[in-house]
Amino acid sequence: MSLLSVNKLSCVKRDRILFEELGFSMQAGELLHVQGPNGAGKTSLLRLLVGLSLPDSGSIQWRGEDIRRTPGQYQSELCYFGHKLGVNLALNAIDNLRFWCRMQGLPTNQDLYPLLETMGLVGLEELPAGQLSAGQQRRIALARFWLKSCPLWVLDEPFTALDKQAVALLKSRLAEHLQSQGLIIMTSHQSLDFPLPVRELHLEYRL
Amino acid sequence: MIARLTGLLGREMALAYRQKSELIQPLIFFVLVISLFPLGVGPGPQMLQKIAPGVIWVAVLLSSLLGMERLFRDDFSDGWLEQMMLSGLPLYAVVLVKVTAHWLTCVLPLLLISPLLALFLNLTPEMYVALLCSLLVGTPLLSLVGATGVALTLGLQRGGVLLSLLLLPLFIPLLIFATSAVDAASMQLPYNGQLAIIGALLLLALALTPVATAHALKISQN
Amino acid sequence: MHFESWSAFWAMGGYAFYVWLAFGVSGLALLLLIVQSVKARRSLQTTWQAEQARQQRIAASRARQQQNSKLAEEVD
Amino acid sequence: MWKWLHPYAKTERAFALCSKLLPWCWGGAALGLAIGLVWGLAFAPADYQQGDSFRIIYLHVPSAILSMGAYSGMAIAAFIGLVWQIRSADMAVAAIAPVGAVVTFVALFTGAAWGKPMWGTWWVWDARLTSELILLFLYLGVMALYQSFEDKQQGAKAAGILALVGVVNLPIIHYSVEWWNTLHQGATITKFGKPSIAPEMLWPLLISIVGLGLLVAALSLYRLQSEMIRREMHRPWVQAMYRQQEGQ
Repeated sequence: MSLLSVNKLSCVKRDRILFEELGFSMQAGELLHVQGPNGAGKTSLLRLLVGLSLPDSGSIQWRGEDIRRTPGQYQSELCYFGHKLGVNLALNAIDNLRFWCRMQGLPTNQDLYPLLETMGLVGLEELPAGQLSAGQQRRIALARFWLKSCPLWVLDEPFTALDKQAVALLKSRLAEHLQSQGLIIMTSHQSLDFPLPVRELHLEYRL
Repeated sequence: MIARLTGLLGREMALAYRQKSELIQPLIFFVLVISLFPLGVGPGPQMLQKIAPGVIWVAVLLSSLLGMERLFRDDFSDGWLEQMMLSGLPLYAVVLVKVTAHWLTCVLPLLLISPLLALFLNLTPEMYVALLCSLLVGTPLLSLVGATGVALTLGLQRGGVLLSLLLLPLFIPLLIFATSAVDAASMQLPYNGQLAIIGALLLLALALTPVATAHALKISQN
Repeated sequence: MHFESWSAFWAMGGYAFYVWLAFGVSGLALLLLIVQSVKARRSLQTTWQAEQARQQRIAASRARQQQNSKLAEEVD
Repeated sequence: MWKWLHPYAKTERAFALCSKLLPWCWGGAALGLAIGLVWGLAFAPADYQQGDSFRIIYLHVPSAILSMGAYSGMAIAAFIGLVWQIRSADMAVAAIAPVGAVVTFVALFTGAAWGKPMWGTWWVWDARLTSELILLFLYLGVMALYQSFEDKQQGAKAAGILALVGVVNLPIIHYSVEWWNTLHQGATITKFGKPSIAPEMLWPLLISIVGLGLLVAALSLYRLQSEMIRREMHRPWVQAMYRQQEGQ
């Protein structure tokens, strides 16, 4: 049985139809790579999928149940990385992650320094995030995928502003997640040269 | 769930501590506005005492509007709001936590410097007690209704002036009852009636505005 | 008719200024609202026409692009 | 409720319904206002205290009633839009607000013009005028909020929530202002006397209320239609309608 299924989804933004009657379903261990030109509705699709915005018609089902019925349950099983990072610029990396963990109900007594070291943020743990570079801020936000273990990952353009090292790190993490029967939906303008099977979904720019 | 919500509250407090100067500005504005009135209408103690309740409450309304945008603006622009909405916590509870934090960090200081105003505007002790009571019951109402206004103007680039336009008419009943409570105290009359009405309004707002705010936040994400 | 003559009617028992001011301004306000509504509806049609022209431009540009790529293929 | 509303959830159907209702509303409005106002201005007897200045009542009371009525209509539309997610209901909020604002302005202006001969001043902080003024602010808030949004769909939803918050607040504002007014009674000079109104005076008043009500309905429906066209300009039904109009 498919974990996530999308039926006849359509999205209208400012009277422009982004996509109509979109449908697909995903099983555990699959990666869906959403592609398309700028303005085709990739971000809108991801925001619909996590339940941040509501579709004009159609439904999204997680484990056979409409996500609007039990949003809390669904959202506790997903981790979202969007255009806006959710990293407060006045707080430092440690605080940003610790408060996120507390909000998610994850254990907060774990030591975050080793994780930040793997993220390449050694020595920058206690600087306000506003003083870090764009790529470093994104690394703070991406560290969430090491903290929360949940089946569905949704990532919107995770590779932008990251250096090669960070891209490789993230890719290996994504591969790890797929192997442990996780589910990934992501957008990226880069092609994913991935050792694992990747499903692709193309969105056209419609007028 | 309680632990998760107190975690959120802790974050707000930590943020407020980091951004102390931003919190102090509305406070200075408040004292400034109050001290303009004696300069404008003359320093006669009788006159000041007569206008004091209205002046203080109008100043409270205006200065609370200044800090109101802090409620959700940063969270909206840096994406924390999205993360909160996807945390699985009920959104109205999150809103309540945010409002509580806002009241503690932005409004409580106003209450703390109110003795100063009692001196400035020549309030009698009875009037001061009444003022303090009305502020205690009335300002949470301000924060609750204000949160709805802020959430409604979130998607807009410049919501500042619009926010005051939306909110000030809604604050009129509060202004009327609160000032009349202080007025009554100045005439040595009982003022529990006014306070009870403000309390009832507070309860109504407590029941309704978190839901409205949560809904407005959802719209801002569309 | 309550009034004895037209002039008495216009005089409104001495309150002419207030009565006719109230009615005049109110009528004007409602009339302006009607005019504004009708104008807005008219301007929608022009917007629609502009939109049609835009769609045609897009279609034309698409056709040109396709033709160009075909030509390029033929050259190859 | 849902079963009855459902067919009109489609904007196209709602548009057709508006088209059907509109001629009746315009006609009724013209007829009602003409009869009511002419009767009130020329044929009704003068008030024994206020003389002929009381004839302003034939505009003031209808507009005051309808300013509240339009606000409730707007709030009901907002509620329907919120609960049942019907697009046309959201649009109705944006369509009614300017109409309501103008009617509120009329109520305020006629109140002031009536107040001058009665109280000797244009503006008195009388309970009714004050609540009308606050009502105008509420309308302006809804309009300003809607105007500020680039995305009109989002704007209409936000305006709807504001309208609902306002409608909960409206009775509170009304009673608080009335209470405040009695508290500061010394400041105001007189209130409108409320003698039992004679039937010859009442009938034209009722007719003008109906007439103005129909005018408000007609204007709201007309603006609602414009709103529907604006928001669904790319939908086939608008295309077909305009093509047909151009073909003629």
